[in-house]
Amino acid sequence: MGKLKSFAGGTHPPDRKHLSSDKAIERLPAPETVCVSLCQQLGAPSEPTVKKGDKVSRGQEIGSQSGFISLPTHSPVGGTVLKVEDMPMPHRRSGPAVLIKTETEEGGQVFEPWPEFREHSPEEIVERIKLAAVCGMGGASFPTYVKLSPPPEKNIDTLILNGVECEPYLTADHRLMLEHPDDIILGMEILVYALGAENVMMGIEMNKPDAVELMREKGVEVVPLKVKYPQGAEKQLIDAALGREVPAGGLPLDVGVVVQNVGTAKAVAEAVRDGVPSLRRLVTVTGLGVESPVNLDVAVGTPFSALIEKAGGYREDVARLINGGPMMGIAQYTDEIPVVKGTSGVLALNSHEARDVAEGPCIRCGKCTDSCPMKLVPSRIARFAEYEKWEQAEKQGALDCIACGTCSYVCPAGRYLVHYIKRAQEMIRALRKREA
Amino acid sequence: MGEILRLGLILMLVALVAAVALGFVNSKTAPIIEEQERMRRQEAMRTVTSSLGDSLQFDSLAVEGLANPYAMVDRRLAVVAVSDAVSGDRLGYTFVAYGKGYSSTVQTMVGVDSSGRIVGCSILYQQETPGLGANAENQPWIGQFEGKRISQCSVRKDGGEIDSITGATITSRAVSDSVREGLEAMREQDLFEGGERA
Amino acid sequence: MSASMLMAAVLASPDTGGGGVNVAKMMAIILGAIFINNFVLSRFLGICPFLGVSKQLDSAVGMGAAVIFVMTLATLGSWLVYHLLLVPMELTYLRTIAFILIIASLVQLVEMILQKFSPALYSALGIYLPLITTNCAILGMAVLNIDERYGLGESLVHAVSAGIGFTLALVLMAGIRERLETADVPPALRGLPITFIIAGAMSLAFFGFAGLGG
Amino acid sequence: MSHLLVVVLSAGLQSQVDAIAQPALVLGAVALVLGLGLALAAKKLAVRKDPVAERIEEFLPGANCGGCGYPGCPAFAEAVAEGKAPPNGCLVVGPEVDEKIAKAAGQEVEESVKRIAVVRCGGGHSATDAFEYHGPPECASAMLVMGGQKTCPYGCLGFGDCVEACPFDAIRMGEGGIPVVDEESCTACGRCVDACPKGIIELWPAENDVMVACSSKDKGGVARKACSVACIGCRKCEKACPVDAITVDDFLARIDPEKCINCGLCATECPTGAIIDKVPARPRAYIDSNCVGCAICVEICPLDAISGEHKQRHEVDQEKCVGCGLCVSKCPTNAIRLVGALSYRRSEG
Amino acid sequence: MRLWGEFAKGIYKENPVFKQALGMCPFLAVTTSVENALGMGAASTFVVVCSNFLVSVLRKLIPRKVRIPCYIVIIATFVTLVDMVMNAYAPQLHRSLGIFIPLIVVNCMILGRAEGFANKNTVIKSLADGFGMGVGFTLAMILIASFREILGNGTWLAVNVLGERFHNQPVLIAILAPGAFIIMGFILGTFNILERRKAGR
Amino acid sequence: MAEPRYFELAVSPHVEGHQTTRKVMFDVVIALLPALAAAVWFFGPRALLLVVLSVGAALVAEYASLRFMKRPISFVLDGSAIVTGILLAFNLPPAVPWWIPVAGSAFAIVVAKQAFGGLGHNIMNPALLGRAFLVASFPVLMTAGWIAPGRWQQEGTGLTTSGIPQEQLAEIEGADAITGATPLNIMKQTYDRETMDSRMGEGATEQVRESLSSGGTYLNLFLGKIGGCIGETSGLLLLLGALYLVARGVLEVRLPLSYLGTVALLGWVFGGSGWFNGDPLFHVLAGGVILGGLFMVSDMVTTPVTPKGRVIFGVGAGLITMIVRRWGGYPEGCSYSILLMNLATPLIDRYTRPRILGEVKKSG
Ligand SMILES: Cc1cc2nc3c(=O)[nH]c(=O)nc-3n(C[C@H](O)[C@H](O)[C@H](O)COP(=O)(O)O)c2cc1C
Ligand SMILES: Cc1cc2nc3c(=O)[nH]c(=O)nc-3n(C[C@H](O)[C@H](O)[C@H](O)COP(=O)(O)O)c2cc1C
Ligand SMILES: Cc1cc2nc3c(=O)[nH]c(=O)nc-3n(C[C@H](O)[C@H](O)[C@H](O)COP(=O)(O)O)c2cc1C
Ligand SMILES: Cc1cc2nc3c(=O)[nH]c(=O)nc-3n(C[C@H](O)[C@H](O)[C@H](O)CO)c2cc1C
Ligand code: SF4
Ligand code: SF4
Ligand code: SF4
Ligand code: SF4
Ligand code: FES
Repeated sequence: MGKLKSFAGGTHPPDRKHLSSDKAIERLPAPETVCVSLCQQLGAPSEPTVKKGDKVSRGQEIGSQSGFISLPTHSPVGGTVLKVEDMPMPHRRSGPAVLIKTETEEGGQVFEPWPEFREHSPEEIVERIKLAAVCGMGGASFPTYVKLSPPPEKNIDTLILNGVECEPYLTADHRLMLEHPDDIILGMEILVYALGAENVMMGIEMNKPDAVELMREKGVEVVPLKVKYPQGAEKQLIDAALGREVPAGGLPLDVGVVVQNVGTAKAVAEAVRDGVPSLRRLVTVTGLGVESPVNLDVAVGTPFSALIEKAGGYREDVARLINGGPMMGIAQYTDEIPVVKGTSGVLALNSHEARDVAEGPCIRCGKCTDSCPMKLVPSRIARFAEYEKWEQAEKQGALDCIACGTCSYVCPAGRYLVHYIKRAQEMIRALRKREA
Repeated sequence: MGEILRLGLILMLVALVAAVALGFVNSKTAPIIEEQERMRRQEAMRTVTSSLGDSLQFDSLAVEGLANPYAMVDRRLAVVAVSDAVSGDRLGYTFVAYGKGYSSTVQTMVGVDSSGRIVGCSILYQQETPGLGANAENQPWIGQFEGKRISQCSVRKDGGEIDSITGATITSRAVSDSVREGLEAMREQDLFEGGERA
Repeated sequence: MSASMLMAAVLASPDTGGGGVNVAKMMAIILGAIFINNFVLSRFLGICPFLGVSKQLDSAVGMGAAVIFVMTLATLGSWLVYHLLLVPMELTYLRTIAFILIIASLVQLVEMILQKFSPALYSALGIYLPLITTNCAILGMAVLNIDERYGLGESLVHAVSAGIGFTLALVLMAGIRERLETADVPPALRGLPITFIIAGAMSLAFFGFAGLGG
Repeated sequence: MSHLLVVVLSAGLQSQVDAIAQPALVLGAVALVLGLGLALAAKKLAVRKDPVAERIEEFLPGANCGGCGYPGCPAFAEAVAEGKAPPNGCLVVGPEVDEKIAKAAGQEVEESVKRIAVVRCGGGHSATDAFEYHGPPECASAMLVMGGQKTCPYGCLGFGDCVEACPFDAIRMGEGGIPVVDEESCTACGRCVDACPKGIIELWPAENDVMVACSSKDKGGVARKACSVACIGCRKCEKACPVDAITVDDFLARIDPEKCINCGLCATECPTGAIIDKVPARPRAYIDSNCVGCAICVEICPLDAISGEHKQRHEVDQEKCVGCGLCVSKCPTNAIRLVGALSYRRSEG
Repeated sequence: MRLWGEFAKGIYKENPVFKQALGMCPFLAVTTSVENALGMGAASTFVVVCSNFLVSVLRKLIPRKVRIPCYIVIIATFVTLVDMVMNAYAPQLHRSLGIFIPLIVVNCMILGRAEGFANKNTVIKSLADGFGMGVGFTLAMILIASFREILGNGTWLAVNVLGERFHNQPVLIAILAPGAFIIMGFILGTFNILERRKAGR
Repeated sequence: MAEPRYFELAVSPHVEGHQTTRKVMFDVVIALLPALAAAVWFFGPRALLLVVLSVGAALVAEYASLRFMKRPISFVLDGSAIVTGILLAFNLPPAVPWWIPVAGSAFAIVVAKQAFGGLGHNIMNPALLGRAFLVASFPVLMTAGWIAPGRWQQEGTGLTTSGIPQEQLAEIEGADAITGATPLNIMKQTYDRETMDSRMGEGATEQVRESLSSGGTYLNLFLGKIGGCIGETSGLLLLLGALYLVARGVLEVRLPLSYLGTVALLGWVFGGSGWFNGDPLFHVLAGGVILGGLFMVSDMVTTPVTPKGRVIFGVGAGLITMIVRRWGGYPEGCSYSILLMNLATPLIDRYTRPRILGEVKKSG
């Protein structure tokens, strides 16, 4: 087979995907109440358009788009609005949300189905994707329609579908590729059409040979990739697949590429073909802290507790609950929080799996430097951040960090490297804003 | 311009006063300093030649071409002839050897008898590292030179018979080499009697 | 002062008196001044700017360049005055006072000239000039050259090398201090104390050069 | 030329005087030349810089020692003028000169009231934790993880970023898990204010000894559950304040320092102890025989503690008086004095 | 009383070495023995007292623009005086202080006092100040020289204090350059701790 | 609703890698054990005693400084002080008095490490700075005290004496100690051959030449059957330890390779008495180059973190080592070369930042 493509740096955390990789996707019915966040996507939260006591149907818009980088929000169920207020969220202490009492899971098709998408212009398609509130399912929840509307001077020649799923434990994308290849392929075609791209390929890590084979059978050009974290990060994926370097501070479109997650492709297919907005997503519920790991198809707004219950409940020893994967996910202190569109996994780690190292001083071993996929010197940026020297941190490339966590993972001293760097990023951005 | 001249003149005035004061003090201290220096040399000459006799007479000896070939400083090798004050017999010589040590030019007062055998050495001036090179001043190290002849007068590492101070070979070498080279220069001028020829 | 007299004086200076330049001796002077008898780390000259201007690399480099420059100029001036004026008139005891005056005014003059004719160079070096006036490295250099009986050529080489040695120590120190900005130095030792300790450690490491070229 | 000098000298002067006159002439000549040069240089250099820097330079020794970290006095003066260096950065001059420099630099904002930093939170160990936090022990870091471990989203996280930030060692972490500011050392530089990610440190007049130590805008019940010393917005203090210095908004009391008379009544009324009163013991007003019975004080006293017949000597009800001192300054005959615990303000530890 | 204050501040509160880090070169270079420290201290004290005195006397006469050159000349004069006198009457000491005697000229402490104090104060006060600074400088030198001489040679003022064995095998580094720096670093650190203790109390 | 369940909150990532500082340090200790065994075999139990004293003093000093600075005492056990202690002892002549390693370790820990903020913050290699301190403070003891390998078996363990043979002690006062020759001492003397021959006449160097050839074959050099510092002589066992570290992912090979490579190259270029006739193998095997190259040049705390910086460090240290060996006052330049490059490490780090992915280097 020859040498697999990859990028420089990276690391190999034990992947533990076997816990759930052979569990077929199960559909979890919507719970009694769903709590729909109004900030599902990156960017501005949507404005609520309903109030307490309103009746809503499935797929109805309950929040309106409030800016360019923003999306509308739809109700994943039919029912009654119980309240509209700030509630705990997986990525922040609390945020605006709509609590809906579930009455029906019928309906949802709110737009005209377009079985033959080529009959419509790319602009119409992009508009549909926007109205259907499709955002990236790969983690960052970036509004997909924005990526599909590149500035005219940028010529997009390649679409890469991201089926890498390099985060340990997670298997939802894997199952998705095995179980719904046609939806993905349709979504892919729609995206290519919308972008007017010439090339399209799918990147898959070689720990999923079955998915590679299946996609190849279906005639998709697959780039098999070396198993290495963070192979799925878009800059690394583009580097590996095309040998193009996204300029520092730039976007994939600067090198004529758009990267979309396979789940996003499926959401696009459903929005265009079926006229259904993005209301559900696939979530891997796993970790040694749950009885029987599963891959679930759940409605947005379902509480984590319901997912855990479906996975057989907690085992004796649960130390940590995480929204997302173990490398980049966000720890939660309660399971009474809802699934959002960016929730790719719900992890319950027991005390043996969960990281528990006392932070010591950096011994300058250079492992973080050697493994940083962005070729940064994390130890130095983190030092500057720790001592609040934001300017120097910026000079060292703090803003180029993709927060993959590789550096913290490999650090023998247990330094909270990404954390410091993320803090630096926040401060630098805040300072920039203040100056502007 | 007037302003500038005024400033210049004031500065000049200050300097004038300073110079007057200094000139005055210098005229008082200069002879003392000179005397001091002379006494020190006299004293050193006496010590290094003490074994030659009790009442000695020192006459400076102007020998053409006697430059210290090793000295990094521009000084003539001033050889002083030592003779018995009573009989006037020449008993030996003294001279100052200059050798570049670790951090200074070491000055060694050397006394030789008329056959070219060293009868005494003492360090006149050195600024070597205290505890290392500076130990060259002390007995027993400097005493080693007594009785040595030209060929023996270098450190053991160089094949001679002088034990160097541990950790201070450079100083040891500076002293022994400068002494030897002084002696060699004198030998070239045929100042020694007897067998001390190449 | 006539040109021929100057020539005569320079020619009569010890190093050129023989035949040509003594390469080995020059080498010894250069290595000695940069590494072995480094002005700051072993001779204790110029400690104040060494402590003061080693906080940032940029200013350390500027300061170093300025020192090399002034050191050379001052050496030239003081050597000439000493050998052409003070020695013939037997006024060598005035050397301290004469040297310091020469250095002070030279620096001012250079500052003025730079500011007038090369603002770029002035902004790079000029700001360091005043600091150098009362830097004992410069006066020390002038006095050392006399004590060591260096000729004019040797003195100049000595000055440039010592300036380079000073710059080397200063730049290394600045790099280290910048790194220590983000180190967990015990509060009591932060600032000057740790700077002294580093200087000590540097000086200890420079012992490694002992004996080079000697 | 030098030889010429010698000739002139030896011709004109006796050899005895020689030893003195010769150096005088040489040095004088050198100095004259240099002095002229320098003066000329000073003139030519008239293109000067920042007048502020120049003024500052006046106060500096001009020794150019570099001890300040800047290459020489002019550079330091410039840095101070630009606000890059602290006015007391020169090691050579004493504190008096430092002050002058500061004034020249215009950095000393002539503040009439001394301010100190106060922490608007009394929670600390009295406030419950929502979860256990594993991460760098810094407030700002904890803040990034779900806003910090405290149940109260407004409260102090207690990792002491402010302690670290204070350049004057004026803050230390108190026993109760809340930072304590040393009034003497605090210079109101505001570093801690910037450092606190919760934004609960404020510069507060040092004279004001009563303050609300809470920042929670949660409803009473919620706040109470999160922290036993939270302000629950019950408005009792508002009612108790004799001078209407307190307002309650968003379930949080706020004292107007301008109006507050340090009487401490609000603190006694607060059911949760969210108001801190730093006065250990209060003095009492006492009216002596100079009283002419004008009754101005009766009007003034916010607590109606003074009574008396018109044109008779008035009396202070020692039970009611809180020693606010308002009456003292208003009395036309200087008949009122504060007695007892007079020097409380600075004597406490 | 006021005068005593001017004098005393130089000893601790405004000690030229420990508080102001001035005149480091001679301070580090000649403190290999207490005897040298005393000699250097005396010389520096003499110069600072005299220059303070003279500058203070002349402070009204010297125009601002040439004051620094004038001070330098004044200081250099006194330094040369010390140089000559020491050479005449204490040649041994003169030799061991070496080049650092002329370098007293550029000791920032002296110029600093001239400009920072004597220039603005009365003659008497300037004398007290100069004397205080000189004594402060000397005491500081004696302090570090004591450490260096005892550790590096086993003696104090040439008196054997740690026994013959130590004297023969002392911690040589203390009298070498690195020792000077490192000991100074720790002395300053200790002062910092003391200050903190005092402030923290 | 059931009792709400709370979980701990932590920053990402939530899984941990396999290395910890302590594991790294103890791996180094393990890697040094074979060489320690060799030292005991060649130089006697006294070598072990010195190592134990050195480690003990390092730990005590570490504990005391942490206590004094009110920092977590647990750091004492992170193993770094043990490594420092062992390496310091490895750099001592085998016959030094017992208090030498104690003084050296204390200096190394207190001045070179804790004064800078402890593990990870120090600028210079503590063990080497400790050694430099000892050399400057006790030049006599540190340049005497070589023992010929195996000699202890004939003369007893020497555990009780000061360690330096009596006949040497007698000579130490003000005079050269006749020392058990180390290969580099002999080498150094042959450099002076020209001067000697011209001064003393042909043949004066015979004695020296002889001692060089008896100084040992390469095999002896490689095995460590030769005079030298406690831990530096056995190249074989040091290499073994280093291989273990490489296997464990602790040792980064750029530093040692560039250092050893430079020494070999320059050894050939000017390591002989003329140009291009030196013996590269001799220069690598003799003296402390192997110990320094494998365990001290590679001390990550005091060397650059960037890949390019590490190569620069290795080359620079190799260059200085060889310059000192050839022209300097000391026979061996290894330790000073590392210390000197330590000083430059912040600068090297600063100027060798790798190119960030996608970064376009501005020209100029
Ligand atoms: C302000 C901003 C603007 C963006 N604009 C575009 C865009 O025009 N086109 C595009 O393809 N992606 C765009 N992106 C999306 C990023 O390329 C990236 O896909 C997104 O941040 C999620 O990436 P992640 O999942 O790797 O974190 C933008 C991102 C941000 C933050
Ligand atoms: C460290 C890192 C790892 C990532 N891993 C994956 C991944 O395994 N699969 C994936 O689809 N996206 C992954 N992403 C997100 C991609 O960079 C990219 O944003 C995404 O593929 C864009 O598609 P989307 O907008 O459809 O989500 C990762 C991002 C980062 C920063
Ligand atoms: C700080 C320092 C001071 C030294 N002082 C002297 C000295 O005064 N005299 C001297 O001969 N060597 C001195 N040396 C040592 C020499 O450089 C050289 O190493 C030594 O003379 C040769 O060593 P050996 O005597 O052991 O062969 C000093 C070395 C250092 C590091
Ligand atoms: C590969 C390796 C080499 C080391 N080399 C040294 C060394 O040469 N000197 C030393 O003091 N510590 C050494 N250490 C230990 C540790 O890094 C040292 O104690 C720190 O320098 C103290 O901050 C080493 C550690 C490792 C992992
Ligand atoms: S610095 Fe950023 S990009 Fe590099 S490894 Fe760390 S988290 Fe990843
Ligand atoms: S991996 Fe950790 S210990 Fe190693 S250099 Fe990076 S931050 Fe330092
Ligand atoms: S940081 Fe400033 S304002 Fe805050 S306590 Fe310290 S001195 Fe006061
Ligand atoms: S910075 Fe703010 S949150 Fe942190 S301890 Fe200080 S007052 Fe509390
Ligand atoms: S005393 Fe200040 S530079 Fe030397």
